[in-house]
Amino acid sequence: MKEKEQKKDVLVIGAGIAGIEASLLLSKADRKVHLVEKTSYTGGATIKFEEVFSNMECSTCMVAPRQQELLQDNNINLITLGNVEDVKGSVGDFTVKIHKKARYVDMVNCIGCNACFEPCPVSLKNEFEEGLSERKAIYVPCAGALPNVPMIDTDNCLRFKGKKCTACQEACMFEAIDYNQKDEKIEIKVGAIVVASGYSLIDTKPLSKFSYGKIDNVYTSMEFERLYASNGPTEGNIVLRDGKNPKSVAIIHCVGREEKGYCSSVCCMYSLKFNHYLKSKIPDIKISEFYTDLCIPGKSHQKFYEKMKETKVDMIRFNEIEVAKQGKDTVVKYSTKGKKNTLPVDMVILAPAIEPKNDASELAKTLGISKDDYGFFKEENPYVSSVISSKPGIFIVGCAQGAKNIQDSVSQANAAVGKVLSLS
Amino acid sequence: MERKIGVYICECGPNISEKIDIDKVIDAVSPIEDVAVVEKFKLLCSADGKKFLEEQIKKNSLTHLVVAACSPKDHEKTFMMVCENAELNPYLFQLANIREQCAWITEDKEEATKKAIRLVKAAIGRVKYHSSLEKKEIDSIPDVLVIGGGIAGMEASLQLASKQRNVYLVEKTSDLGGLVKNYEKTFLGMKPISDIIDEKTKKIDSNGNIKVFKDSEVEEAIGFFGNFEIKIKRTNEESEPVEINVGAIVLATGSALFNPDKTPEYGYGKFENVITSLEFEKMNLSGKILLKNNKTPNSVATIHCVGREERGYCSEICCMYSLKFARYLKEKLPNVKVSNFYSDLCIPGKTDQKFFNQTKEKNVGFIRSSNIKLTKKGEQLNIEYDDENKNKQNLLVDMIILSPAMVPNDDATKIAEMTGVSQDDEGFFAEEHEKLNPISTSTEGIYIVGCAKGPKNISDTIVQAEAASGNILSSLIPGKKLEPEVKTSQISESFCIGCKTCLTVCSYGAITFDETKKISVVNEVICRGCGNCVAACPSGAASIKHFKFNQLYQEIKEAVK
Amino acid sequence: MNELKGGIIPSKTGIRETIIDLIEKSVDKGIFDAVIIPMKVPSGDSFVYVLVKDKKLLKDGFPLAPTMLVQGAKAVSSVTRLGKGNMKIAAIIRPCEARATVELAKLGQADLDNVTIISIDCPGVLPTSDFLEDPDKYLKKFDDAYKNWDDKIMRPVCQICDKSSMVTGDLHIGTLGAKKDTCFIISNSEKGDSVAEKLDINLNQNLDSWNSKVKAISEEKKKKRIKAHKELKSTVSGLDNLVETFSQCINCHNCMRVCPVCICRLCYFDSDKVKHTAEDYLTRAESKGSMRFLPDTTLFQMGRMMHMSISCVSCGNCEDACSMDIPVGQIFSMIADETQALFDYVSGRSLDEPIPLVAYKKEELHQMEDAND
Amino acid sequence: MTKALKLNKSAEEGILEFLKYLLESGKVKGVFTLKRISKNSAIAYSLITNPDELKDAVPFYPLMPVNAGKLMSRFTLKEGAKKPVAAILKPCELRGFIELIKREQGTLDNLYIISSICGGVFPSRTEVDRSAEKKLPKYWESVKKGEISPDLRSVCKACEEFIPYTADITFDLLGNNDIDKHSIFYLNTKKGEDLAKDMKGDFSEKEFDRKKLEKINEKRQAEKKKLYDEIGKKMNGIDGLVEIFGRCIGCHGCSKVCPICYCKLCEFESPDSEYSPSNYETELRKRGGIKVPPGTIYFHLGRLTHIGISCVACGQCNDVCPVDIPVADIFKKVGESIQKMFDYVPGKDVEEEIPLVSFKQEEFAEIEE
Amino acid sequence: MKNNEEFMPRILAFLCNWCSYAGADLAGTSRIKYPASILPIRVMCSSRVDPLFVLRAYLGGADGVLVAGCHPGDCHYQDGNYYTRRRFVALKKIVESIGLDSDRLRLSWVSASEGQKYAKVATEFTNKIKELGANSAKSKIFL
Repeated sequence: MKEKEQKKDVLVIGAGIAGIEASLLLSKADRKVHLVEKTSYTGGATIKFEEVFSNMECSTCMVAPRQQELLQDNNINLITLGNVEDVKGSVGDFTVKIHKKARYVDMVNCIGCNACFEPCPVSLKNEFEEGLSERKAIYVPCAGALPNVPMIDTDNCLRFKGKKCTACQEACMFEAIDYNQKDEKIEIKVGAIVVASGYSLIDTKPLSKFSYGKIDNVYTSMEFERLYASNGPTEGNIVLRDGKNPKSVAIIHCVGREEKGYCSSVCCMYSLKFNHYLKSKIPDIKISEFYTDLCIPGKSHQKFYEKMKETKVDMIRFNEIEVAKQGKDTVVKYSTKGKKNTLPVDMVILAPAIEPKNDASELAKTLGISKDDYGFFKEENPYVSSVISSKPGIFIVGCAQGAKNIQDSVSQANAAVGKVLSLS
Repeated sequence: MERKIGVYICECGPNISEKIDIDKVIDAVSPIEDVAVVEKFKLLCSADGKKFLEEQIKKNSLTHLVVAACSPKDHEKTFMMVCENAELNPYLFQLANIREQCAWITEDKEEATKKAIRLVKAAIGRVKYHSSLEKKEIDSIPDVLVIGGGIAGMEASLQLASKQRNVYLVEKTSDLGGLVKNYEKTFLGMKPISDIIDEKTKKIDSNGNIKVFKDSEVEEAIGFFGNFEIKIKRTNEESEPVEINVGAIVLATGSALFNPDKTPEYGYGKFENVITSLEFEKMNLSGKILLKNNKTPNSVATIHCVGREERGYCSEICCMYSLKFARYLKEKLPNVKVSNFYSDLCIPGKTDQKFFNQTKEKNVGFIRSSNIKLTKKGEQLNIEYDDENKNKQNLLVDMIILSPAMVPNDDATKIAEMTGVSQDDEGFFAEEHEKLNPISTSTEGIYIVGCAKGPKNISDTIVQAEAASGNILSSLIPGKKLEPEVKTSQISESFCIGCKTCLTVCSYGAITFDETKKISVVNEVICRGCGNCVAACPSGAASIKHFKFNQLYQEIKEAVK
Repeated sequence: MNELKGGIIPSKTGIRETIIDLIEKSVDKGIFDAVIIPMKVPSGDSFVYVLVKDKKLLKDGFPLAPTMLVQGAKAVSSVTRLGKGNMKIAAIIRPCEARATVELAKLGQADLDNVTIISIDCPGVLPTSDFLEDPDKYLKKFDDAYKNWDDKIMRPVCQICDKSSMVTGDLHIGTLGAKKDTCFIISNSEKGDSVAEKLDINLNQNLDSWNSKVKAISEEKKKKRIKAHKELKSTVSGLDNLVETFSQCINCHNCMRVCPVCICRLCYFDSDKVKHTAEDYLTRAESKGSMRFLPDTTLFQMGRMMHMSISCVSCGNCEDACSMDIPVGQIFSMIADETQALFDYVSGRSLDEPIPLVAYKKEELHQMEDAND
Repeated sequence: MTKALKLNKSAEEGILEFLKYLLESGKVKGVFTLKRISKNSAIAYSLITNPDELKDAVPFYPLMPVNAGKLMSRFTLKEGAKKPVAAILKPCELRGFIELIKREQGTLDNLYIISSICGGVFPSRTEVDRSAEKKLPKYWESVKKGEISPDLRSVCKACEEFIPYTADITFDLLGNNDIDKHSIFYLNTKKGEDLAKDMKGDFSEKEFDRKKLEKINEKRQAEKKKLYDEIGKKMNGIDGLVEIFGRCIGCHGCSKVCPICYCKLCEFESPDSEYSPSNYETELRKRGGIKVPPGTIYFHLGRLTHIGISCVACGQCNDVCPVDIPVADIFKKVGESIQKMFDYVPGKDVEEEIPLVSFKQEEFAEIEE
Repeated sequence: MKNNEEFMPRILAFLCNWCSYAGADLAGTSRIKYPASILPIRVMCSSRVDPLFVLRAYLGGADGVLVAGCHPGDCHYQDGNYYTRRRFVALKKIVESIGLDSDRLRLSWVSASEGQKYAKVATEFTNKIKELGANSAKSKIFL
């Protein structure tokens, strides 16, 4: 009986650190990789960080060379602004339909000179910068984003709202801007799929006790990352919305942990990292870390914690906590060891739980793989392998499978590649 | 040979042409010796541009190419491809970055032009001294050596073994399974561990491509990625070592437990019925949870974080298995009173907290405590401790289980030295890059997985084993040659004085010492081309391809002229 | 040797100025782009060679410097070893330096195509150690000695130099036998001729007075030389004497480093070939009960004789640089005369003579063979 | 407390008797020391195997024809000594040797190092002009008194490292008033004790007089300050350097005799350091003129980057410079300044890593302003 | 309106390929302005920068020499920049204690995301050099 031939190509969903590493490794094995990324850029969440714990390595230095490699790799077909719409078939022979939104900027002609931004009359909050800075309707999320090719945000571009604006097109010397570009439907055949669609932070607004959105100087961890980023909205200058440097900061761990019912495993460490951020920019700043249980597994992490403690950070274990206004002041009201306390601070940073991307369940449906109680993609059996989904030939890696740090995400990415390559 | 250098300046639309007076640049560099052609072009990275360059190289039969355009990060590869297509060795090309670091950083056109001229001159000066470099290709052996027959080692072996690839699995004890085989159940889902091990063992036994060496140790491992020579010796037995050749090595040598003797306050070894987690696992596996006097305990306490302070890290899994112990106990002795003495609960991962909550529901006590001290009180053990509010408390129990920190195996250092893998401050094997290469080591072709590189649970261990195989399967492909770095160091035999300075500074063990000639030798297959040894060498005996003395020196010279 | 032709030029101010003027003129006329010429160092107490292009700097040129620290041949070699380049260069050096330069050219250490060697009647140079004691005093002493051609204060080898007016370069400035306020300019090559022509110097003038004076001096010196060598021989020849003579050598190899014709990048005597194991040294010591360490000082010196005495120009730089005042220079000049005589060779006499040890004649040196009949 | 051996003989005789004993007892097969080697009483290092030859040995003669550290390296470079050999080295020679060992240029195997609390040495010149002999009596007087003999090398006068660090045996000289009555050997190591064991003489526990040595050191420091101030004045900007090094003739004698310079071929004599015609053209365009051979200051600065960290300030380079450039004075000052940064004393401890081939993760944060 | 008399220093900058060169590029792509005085020389790792190169540049007449690499701990080649740092402090000290202007030498850590910092360093350093004036070694003939 003749076995039907197995497709060798691989689909990787998500061009975050896990997706990039998986793709590069597969390409190394001479596999053709279709890397589908929802946004217009690669690097996922990792490139939003200035430094990564625990060795405080510069994130861009770490990832940028890999992104470059990715773009120059002939085995890898990067599909940005792409969305996997339909997956049929089974291991060894999947048929995948991808909807690729038009960028309206020609990837080949554009040389990334950014001349088109300035003339664009529209300006709105930059999502990449967590709304802390403005962008135009034609834009790249941040300087140094890769691929360094802007996109047109058709929801806001005047032209796509029927106006007669051609400002960007006139500014472009390379005929790179093409309003007539159309969305594409791409169909590919692959033998295996690696899902690295990443995570998002829970929306902290509903958790009213933290007053996020109500009190100006309450930030989410991701906002703060951008505040510190030297390529971010303030060029790494940690300032409050009124432009002043904070003198005191409260960092609150485990925001939403109770609600979600799990520990997101990285918050303790990155909160400690924030402590380092703050001290390095504002040496005499007063920092209080509000935590419940310190979760710092891993051989190098406790050392880091101890180093941070030397900087005189105030570690407070809380039972209940609340952020409120008291007169003009922002205060943290908390109880510890039964006692109630109040601490006025200039700035509050929340470390919200990590949860699956909002479109995770949709993607799960499309792929036909199951989710766990929390909406993360479910591994068939952690003791067989945590990267094997419920469906043969589809592998789940990175935070899409569960909250984890970069190292573990990359390990899973490599593992998935191992799985893919040992299929057939 | 007569040099004919072609210099091409990219206008990059307005990006360069508007900021730099390109014609001035052309005038400035045209008279330079050996410069055959100088031309500008609208956009050299465009399809037309590439075609144009290719034709130019051929038409003028250029021997060297200089392109003044954007950053090498953008288009160095692009233009090197152009060279290849035009049958010009791509290393006879130099890119002058007059955009990112010239045109775009100043409004002063005059200064920008001056700088551009210098940069182009520097590139010309440099390129004159470029020499053709060829990609090296070396044969590689697809077979793999796996050291350690625990979960990690078994998993790696299974995934690696195939028709074209043999795996040699070396286990120092007499059977596979590692530490884990002493456990009854996993903590996730409380599944029987034996299932996992038996299944893997069966698969391995039935796999013709996996050769298992039990009661054996690796005695010697020399060579480099793709070509390691291995000697395997049977422990406690006088026999000739088996010699094999492999392309890669997986270190899955596991870990050991911190010895509680070093923390006398827990009275381990002093008092009866104080046992370690491993001892308890064994006891539990035997089915009989008994005190020394063969009575069943009415109360058991688990003490977390034993040795954590001494070791300086959290061992990640103790909290979870301590919870598991509580479940064992409750299953086997429903009425036993179980208490956990912990400092911080470390239960990361999506399912761990649920497990904790479930355990709690089985009225298991959790006491956040510090300064624990054990004393004997009659038959019982007395736990003295400070509670959260630093109040002195105590509790009497029949049995105490210590959850000691995980530590590297005794032979970790031996193995590290043998393989040239470096160890971190804790003595675990060190990753090449903590994040992007968590499985590789600074010695290419040697991978580290499981608890040998730090404490972790079974599931993560398996992932790492698979990750290692991912790395190996993608780089050691049967029949495919390896392509090591081209721009590597070399050491001149006649100039080397053998002071080993270069060896000391090399992070990759790429330099070895020829004891007979008493000189250093670079293994170009291992060298990554950082050039550290070149700067370190006092005799100028070391040099590095494409960043040779003269190449950089001419660049400097022209720049400061 | 064919008759040299030459002319007479005015020299009112003094020979140094005359030479500088000559060079300046040539530079103006574009005959030369740059000049290798001695110059006073900023500390004012020594002279080194400088390659000069800038006319202003040329003024500080100091031909006929009282000392010779860098042998001019080394200077020329340093500038042209890697190629003749695009500059026309004049080298103002002494006869022995010119001869060494010729030797270096033969050894591929200098490319003379673009170099015009201009030598000068040489009164000798001062021992550096003397000069450094009181530079100003000794400069004056030197100039006086020069005027009346008195060599008593010069280097020992200079006192017995019979080639102090030997013309091997392209041009030569002769002061011996010149009438007041004039000097001779002698050409020894087409290069020299064309320079003279461009400077409108008539080269067909009478050189008799120079020739006869030079002849007289060199004959007298020759006698002195032979005598000196004889004496020296009696004191140094024989192994004991030799060892005695070199006993103070501290292996600094300065002599080799300053020697114009020692060209090796890595001297044989610094190479692994002369390094032995502790055991070897010990056994050697045991054979005599005691051994100077490092040994082989004499081997080193004799090895050098073997390697370069054939090209030695007796400039005396080695002796001058010897920190232990060993009369190396004199010894080498003695040896050199003998080895060179073997092949009727005079180092640096002419570019066209191959270095004897890299050439041979079928019929020669039979006297050295065993009688075979 | 270290063991000490005392012989009731003057230092000169004492050391010779000791060496004689070593050779005769067969405890060592060779003795490496200074010796008169010729009629004109030239002093040179010698390897002595026959006890009778010791009669001409002058172990503590205040001359350093060659830095013996370099010689010991030569002696053990190819292969360590197989048979025991005793070497009498001055502290800076010993330190030079240790630095070379760190660079794989020798080994201590089977070597017994005998050093002394050193009174310094004369410039080699004094041997050339035969003045050394005349100066000796004055020298030993000042050694006894622990004073600085006026005839010393400039760097010896300013030397604070006159007590050997790693010698097996230290001979008590400087500041010991009774050296013509008796000889004292401090047996610092097991090896040292083994050598002296069975020697006829009185053994005792004895520590050398730190306080006295401190006093001596103060004088040396004063001298050093003088030396540094003097040379410091000259070392002033590029013009200062041109003043100092302008007359260098590039003979590289300084590097040749340097106990640390160990390269087969000095980088500054390698092809990379040669000027091509176009280099010269460039230089002329820039400067109008260029000294030939060029690269003088580059050579000296470059040599500093290579060996400054290990310079033991023995002064050999001063002695051999044909144009009397105070190389040693400069190298001592500059060398010390970098050694201080890593608080590194060259040759102090063979186990100590050379700072420039090692690093600490947390250091010199300030350098990156 | 620019004063042509103004002295524009010539500063050589050795940049490591992975961090500092990328950082310098980012400064450009972000259109951050800094003086054109900086002449970048790309090396794979700052540890390739032989102190002798710096010396040659200095004595060759460069008004300043900048060496920039990855932040300590971030070296693409594990620990090259730690050696760079030691060599550099030693070199700077040598230059200083021999009486030359060690302010003409500068070491900086610039990461790939620090376009801002690179521009800042470039500007500061240029101004510093402007204070110091031109490097007189340029015109010396007895070097």
